[in-house]
Amino acid sequence: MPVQIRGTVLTLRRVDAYHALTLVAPAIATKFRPGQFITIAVGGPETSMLGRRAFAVHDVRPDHGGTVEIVFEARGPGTRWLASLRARDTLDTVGPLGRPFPIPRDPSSCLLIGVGYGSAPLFGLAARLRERGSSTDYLLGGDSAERVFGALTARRNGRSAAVATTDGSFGARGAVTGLMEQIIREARTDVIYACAPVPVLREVAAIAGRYDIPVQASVDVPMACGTGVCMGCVLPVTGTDGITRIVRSCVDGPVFRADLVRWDDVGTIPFDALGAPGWSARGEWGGGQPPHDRGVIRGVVPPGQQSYAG
Amino acid sequence: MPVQIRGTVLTLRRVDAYHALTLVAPAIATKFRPGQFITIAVGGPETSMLGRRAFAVHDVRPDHGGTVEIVFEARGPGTRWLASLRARDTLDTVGPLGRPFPIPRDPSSCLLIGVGYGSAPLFGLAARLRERGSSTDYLLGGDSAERVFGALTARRNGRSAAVATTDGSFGARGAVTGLMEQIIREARTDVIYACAPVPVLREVAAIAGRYDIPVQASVDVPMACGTGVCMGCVLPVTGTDGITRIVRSCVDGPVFRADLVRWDDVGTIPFDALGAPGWSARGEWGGGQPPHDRGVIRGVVPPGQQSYAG
Amino acid sequence: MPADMRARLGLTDLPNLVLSASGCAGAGRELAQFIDVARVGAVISKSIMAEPHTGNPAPRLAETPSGLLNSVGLQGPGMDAFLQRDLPWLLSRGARVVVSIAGQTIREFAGLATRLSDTAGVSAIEVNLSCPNAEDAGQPFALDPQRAGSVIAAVRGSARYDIPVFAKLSPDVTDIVAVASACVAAGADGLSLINTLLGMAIDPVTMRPALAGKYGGLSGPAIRPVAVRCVWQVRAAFPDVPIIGSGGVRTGRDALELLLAGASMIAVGTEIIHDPSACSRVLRELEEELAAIGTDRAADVIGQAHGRTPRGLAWRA
Amino acid sequence: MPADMRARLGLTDLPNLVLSASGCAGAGRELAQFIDVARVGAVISKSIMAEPHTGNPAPRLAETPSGLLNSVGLQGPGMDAFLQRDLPWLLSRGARVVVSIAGQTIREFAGLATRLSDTAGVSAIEVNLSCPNAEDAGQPFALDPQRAGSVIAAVRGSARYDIPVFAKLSPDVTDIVAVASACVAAGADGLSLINTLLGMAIDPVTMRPALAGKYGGLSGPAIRPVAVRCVWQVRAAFPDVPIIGSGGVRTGRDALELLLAGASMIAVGTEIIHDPSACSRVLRELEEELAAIGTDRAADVIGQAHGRTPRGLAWRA
Ligand SMILES: Cc1cc2nc3c(=O)[nH]c(=O)nc-3n(C[C@H](O)[C@H](O)[C@H](O)COP(=O)(O)OP(=O)(O)OC[C@H]3O[C@@H](n4cnc5c(N)ncnc54)[C@H](O)[C@@H]3O)c2cc1C
Ligand SMILES: Cc1cc2nc3c(=O)[nH]c(=O)nc-3n(C[C@H](O)[C@H](O)[C@H](O)COP(=O)(O)OP(=O)(O)OC[C@H]3O[C@@H](n4cnc5c(N)ncnc54)[C@H](O)[C@@H]3O)c2cc1C
Ligand SMILES: Cc1cc2nc3c(=O)[nH]c(=O)nc-3n(C[C@H](O)[C@H](O)[C@H](O)COP(=O)(O)O)c2cc1C
Ligand SMILES: Cc1cc2nc3c(=O)[nH]c(=O)nc-3n(C[C@H](O)[C@H](O)[C@H](O)COP(=O)(O)O)c2cc1C
Ligand code: FES
Ligand code: FES
Repeated sequence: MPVQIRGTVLTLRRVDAYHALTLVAPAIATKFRPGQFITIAVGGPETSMLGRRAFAVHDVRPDHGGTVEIVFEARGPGTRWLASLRARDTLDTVGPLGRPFPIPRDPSSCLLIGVGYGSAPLFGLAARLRERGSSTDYLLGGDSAERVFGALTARRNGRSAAVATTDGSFGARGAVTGLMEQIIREARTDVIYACAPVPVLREVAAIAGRYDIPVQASVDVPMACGTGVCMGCVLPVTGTDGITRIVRSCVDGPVFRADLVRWDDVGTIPFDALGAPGWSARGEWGGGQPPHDRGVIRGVVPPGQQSYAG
Repeated sequence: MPVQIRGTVLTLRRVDAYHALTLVAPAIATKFRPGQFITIAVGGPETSMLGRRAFAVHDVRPDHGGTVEIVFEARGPGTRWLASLRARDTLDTVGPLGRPFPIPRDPSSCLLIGVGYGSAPLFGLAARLRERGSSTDYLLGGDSAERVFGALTARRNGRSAAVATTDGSFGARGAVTGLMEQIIREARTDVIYACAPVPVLREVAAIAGRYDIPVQASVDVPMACGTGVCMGCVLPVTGTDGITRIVRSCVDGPVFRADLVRWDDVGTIPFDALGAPGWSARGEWGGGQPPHDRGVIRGVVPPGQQSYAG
Repeated sequence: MPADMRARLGLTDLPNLVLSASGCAGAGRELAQFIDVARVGAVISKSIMAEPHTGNPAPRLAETPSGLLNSVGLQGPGMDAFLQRDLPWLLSRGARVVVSIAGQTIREFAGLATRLSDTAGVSAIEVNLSCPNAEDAGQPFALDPQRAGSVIAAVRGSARYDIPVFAKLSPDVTDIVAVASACVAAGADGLSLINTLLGMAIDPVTMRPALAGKYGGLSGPAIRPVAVRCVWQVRAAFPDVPIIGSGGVRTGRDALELLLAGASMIAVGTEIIHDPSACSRVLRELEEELAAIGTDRAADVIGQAHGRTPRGLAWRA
Repeated sequence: MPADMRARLGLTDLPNLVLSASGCAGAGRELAQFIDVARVGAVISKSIMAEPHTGNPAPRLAETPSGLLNSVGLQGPGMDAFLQRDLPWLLSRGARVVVSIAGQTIREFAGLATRLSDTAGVSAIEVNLSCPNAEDAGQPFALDPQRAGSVIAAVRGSARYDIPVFAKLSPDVTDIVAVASACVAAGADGLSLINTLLGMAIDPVTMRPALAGKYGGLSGPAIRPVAVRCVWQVRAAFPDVPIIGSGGVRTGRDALELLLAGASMIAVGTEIIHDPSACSRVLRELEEELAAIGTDRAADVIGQAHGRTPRGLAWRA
C-alpha cells in the first residue's frame, strides 16, 4: 500500500544531464520494490501545476530511517522547480506506486536496458536479481554521453555493460536496439527488463519476440495522479484472456509484459478493445462495416461522438 | 521614472512580527524618495498569483551599488512566499513607484505617525526632514508590542517617540489617535505624516483638521499592478478645483493630502464624483431625485447598472 | 468544540458535507489507500454508462495554469460491473454512494435510473447532463434547458421515489439559471454544479491539439470563480433547492466560499488528483475555518453571502 | 534570422502582431515607462464611453488561482478627453492605436464610431460587446447573436469605410460561433476574443462578495484553455476573418498556442498587470519559439493546428 508523506530533501546534486534528489521517506523506502515509482506534488503551496510528477525510484538506503533517491531531468516547469530545491525543503510525496518488476524464480541471464533517465530504476533491480543468483548484463543509451545514466555503476556491477548514444559521443552510435541481438546471443539472455521511451520499448519487444525472450517493460506515459483515479495514463494491453483492455499504466503498470502491450496502438483505442465503439460482448460487430475498415480511433475523434466532460 | 529589474536578495531576517528583506537594486535605490514604494512579483516562474505585491521602501543604502530594504508581514500567500526566500534568490522588482512625501520648504515641527508595518517608510522620511532642519516626533502603534515597528530607532533619532498598542503590551493602551492631541500641543506640530490603515488615517485627518494641521497620508489600498494600468486601487479624492475624482492610489498616491481624501466614501462612488451616474458636467442633476436621496453607490451595485467586463 | 458538519441527502444522513466529485475518485478503492471512504460525506461515482466503454484515446489530460483539461470520455466498466463489483465494495467499506449516470439518449438515462432503483445503497443519483446527445449531433444535453429538463423528467420518472435525483449542470451556457429552472421544473431534487468548462490546449511541439479528443473539460482552481458565480446565481433563483457545489475546491477556505455562495454540499474533484487525501484535508480545514468564524454548524453558513447588508469592506477595517 | 512578425490591420501595417489588450495598458503612458509603445503591435485603448465615467466602487479586483477578477466598470475620461489627450499622445510616440468603444445603447455605439471617423490615427475600432445593454435590463450585448449583430451593423454603418471594425466577443455563451456569425454577417471586419468570463469570489472574512460590484470578469492564464477553444471554434467556422486572440497570454509559447489555434494577432492583457514589460517580452519569446520551429514568418503558423493529418502524439515520439 502506498503512503502519502512529507519527505525532506537530504541532498540534491547534478549528475551529468540529470539531478539526483535524495528524500528522507522511511515509510516509502521500507515498502519499495524495484520498478515502483513515487509521485511528487510540485510548485509549493500556491502551485499552478496540478499534475503530480512521477519518478522511478533509483535507490533506497537505510540512513535517516530510510531514504529514497530519484534521478530526473529538468525538462519542464515541474522538474525545473524540483531542480531549484535545497536541502531541508519538504515535498508532498506518494509511494511506492505501481507494479514492480517481477523477479524470476530461478537464476537467469538478465539483460537490463535503460535509455536516458530510464536507467535509474535498473540498478536496484540488478541488486535484487543478483541476490537471487541471476546474472545482469546492461545495455544503456541516451542522446549523448551526458545523458547515459549510470554507465560506471553498470560497468562495476554488471557481468557486462554496453552503451549506445544517438550522437556516438559514448559507446556505439545509434539506438540501444542496434546492440541488442549481439548481447542476447552472447549472454544467452533469458529475460529482458527495459525502461525507455515507448518507441524504443516497441522495438525491444519486437526484437526479443524474434528470440522468444520475455520482456518486462516499464512504460513512461504521461501521468497526472499516479494513483489510478484520473484515467489519464492509459494504454491498450491484451490480457492473458486475449481481450484487449484500456488499462492505466500507473496501477496496472508501469511494468508490463511487453508482448501484451499493443505498441502500435498506443495513443489509440483499438476497435477490438473491451468497450470500444465497435466492440460487442457477444463477439458480434456493432456496425455494418467490416472490422478492418473501422480501424482504430486515432487522434482527433469527431466531436459529438465523445464526451469531453470526464 | 520607475524601472523594472531583477533584484537579488541580500538578506532576509525576522524583526519581531515582521520580515526585513534587503534587495540589491541600484537603479531603484538611486532614484528613490521617501514615501515611494516598490512592487514585487511573487510565486516564481509558474506562479498562480498575478497581482504584484506593494511594499513601502524602508531604507536604501549605497552598498553593492545600492540596496533597498522592505519590512513586511507574512499574512497571505504572496508574503508567505517572500518570507520563504533565501539569500541570492532574485525577484522581479519595479520601483520606485508613486508620489513621495512632500518635504516642507522651511524647518517645521513634524509628527510622524505609523501603525504596524506603516512605520517602515517613516525613518527615511525623518532623515530627509532632519537634513532640511525640521524636527521629528514619532507616534507609533500596532496591535501588540511585536507589531510596533522601529520604536528603538524612533527613540534614538526622534525628538520624541510615543507608542500605543491595542492590547497595551507596549506604551499606552489603545489607538495611536488617542495620543495625538497631546503630542500636537506639546510639540507644536506644523505637519503630520501618517502611514496606517484607512480607518486610522481617517481619524488622524479628523483630529488634525480640528487643529488645522496639514496631513500627508500614505494609504494602504489593495493594489494589483502598482503602475496605474489596472484601475484597481481607486479612492475618491477631491482636487484643488473642488471636483471629486476617482483616482488611483498607486500613481496619484500613495501619499495624499489627507484633507482631500473623502475618507467616509472610501469603497464607494460618491454621487458627485466626476463621471458618477448622478454627475453632470453642467452641474445639473441627471435624475429626478434630490442629491441627498441618491446617496452614494455603496457595496453591491445592482447588476445591469455596471459592467463587470473591465 | 468542532462544528457540526452533517448534511442530509434525501433519506441518507451524511457524516459531513464534503463529497468526492464524479470521475475523480476512481472506483473508490484507489482513494481508500489514502483515506477512509466511510468518512467522506459521500462518494460520487464516475459517471456510469449502461455498457462498458473505453473512453477516448490518449493523451487525455493536459495541465493548464491552475487547471487540468481532460477528455477521458467516460471510460468505465458499465452498469453491470459497477453494481456487481464497485458499489458493493464501497458499501462494505461503510461509504455512502451517489451514482452518477451517463447516457447518450433520454431512454438510456431512464434505463440506468431503473436499474439503480432495484439496488440498495444508492443515496442519490447524479445525472451527468454533459453527455453528448446522440439524437442532437452530440450536443451535450446540459446546453439546452428543454433537453436537460427532458432527461431529468425521464430519470425522475424512472427512479424510485426515495432516491433523490440531482441534475449536474454545465457552466458552458449563456444562462445557467434557465437550465437549472428547467431541471427543477422537471422534478430534480437537487442540482450539482459545475461540471468542467469546454477548453482546449495546443501542443506547441506537435502544433496539434494536446488532447487526442481535441476538446477537453477544464477543471481545477482556475475555474473556481466561475463555479462560485454559478452557485450564487442558481442559489439566488432557487434558495430552497440543495446544491452540490464543485469547481476548483482545493482548501477548506475554497469549500467555505462555495457554501457561502449557496452550496449545501461540496464536491472535491481535481484536487484529489493532486492530493489523494484531499477530501479529508478539505474537511479538516473547513472545520478550522468554521471554528475561526465561530460557527457551530456548517449548515449555518450556507448561502450567507447573499445577506442584504454588506458586512463592510475588509480592507477598510 | 529572426522571423517576420508583421501583421496588417486594415490599412495599417503593424510592426508585429503582439498588441496590448483593452483595459490593461492604461492610457498608454503608464506602459511607456517600461517599454517603447511604438514597438507594441498596436495599443488597444481602454474601452471609451461617450462621457466621463467613474466605474464601480472598490474593491474592484480580486486575485484567483492563475486569474484575476475585475469589476472596474469602465472607468474612463470619456471620448472628448480621450481624443484631446490620450490619442494624440500615443500617436506622438509612434504607436498604432485601436480604439475600443463602449456604449449602453446601439445609438451610443454608433455615435462613438462617428466621432472616431472624424479623427486621424485610428487604426481600427474594437467594439466591446460585453457592455450592459440599457434597453435589455443590463444584459451584455455579447450574449445574444442578434443584439451583438445590431451593434456591429450600427458601428460599421457609422465608421469611416477605411477603419476596420472588430467585434469583441464574450465566452459566456452557449454558442460563440453563432455570435461570431451574427457579427460577421453584420459587417465586422474582424473578431476579437475572448473577453473575460463572468466570475465571482467571496471574501471568507467579510463573508460577502469580494468585489463591490459583486460579479467580476475572470482573466489571466486560468482562462487560456477557454480562449484557445473559442479561437479554434471561430477560426474553424470563419477561416478568412482575422482574429485578435486574447485570454491568458503570459509567454511567447502561449501566444504561439493562440496563433496555431487561428488568431492572426495576439492581445496581452492581465499579464501586463503582472509584468509591465510583458508586451515586449512576449514578442521576444514568440520570436524565439518561431525560430525553434524554423518558421520565417509568424503569419505562417496562423491556424496551423487545424491541419488535417495529426503530426503524431508528442509522447510517443
Ligand atoms: C512511471 C514513471 C517513471 C518516471 N521516472 C522518471 C525518472 O526517473 N526520471 C525522470 O526524469 N523522469 C521520469 N519520468 C517522467 C517524469 O514524470 C516527467 O518527465 C515529468 O513529469 C515532467 O514534468 P515537467 O513538469 O518537467 O514537464 P511537463 O511537460 O510540464 O509536465 C506536464 C504534465 O505532464 C506530465 N508528464 C509530462 N511528461 C511526462 C512523462 N514523460 N511521464 C509522466 N508524466 C509526464 C507531468 O506529470 C505533468 O502532469 C517518469 C514517468 C513515469 C510515468
Ligand atoms: C503603497 C503600499 C505600501 C505597502 N507597504 C507595505 C509594507 O511596507 N509592508 C507590508 O507588510 N505590507 C505593505 N503593504 C501591504 C502589502 O502590499 C500587502 O500586505 C500584500 O500585498 C499582501 O499580499 P499577500 O499575498 O500576503 O496577501 P493577499 O491577501 O493574498 O493578496 C492578494 C492580492 O491583494 C493585494 N493586497 C491585499 N492586501 C493588500 C494591501 N493591504 N495592500 C496592497 N495590496 C494588497 C495583493 O497585492 C494581491 O494582489 C503596502 C501596500 C501598499 C499599497
Ligand atoms: C479526470 C476527470 C474526470 C471527470 N469525470 C467526470 C464524470 O465522469 N462525470 C461527471 O459528471 N463529472 C466528471 N468530472 C467533473 C468533476 O466531477 C467536477 O465536476 C469538475 O471537475 C469540477 O470540479 P473540480 O474543479 O474540483 O475538479 C471529471 C473531472 C475530471 C478532472
Ligand atoms: C483590469 C482589466 C480591465 C479590462 N478592461 C477592459 C475594457 O475596458 N474593455 C475590454 O474590451 N476588455 C477589457 N478587459 C479584458 C481584456 O482586454 C482581455 O480581453 C481579457 O482580460 C482576457 O485577456 P487576458 O487574460 O490576457 O487579460 C479588461 C481586463 C482586465 C483584467
Ligand atoms: S495517472 Fe491517473 S490514472 Fe494513472
Ligand atoms: S494598482 Fe493598478 S492602477 Fe493602481
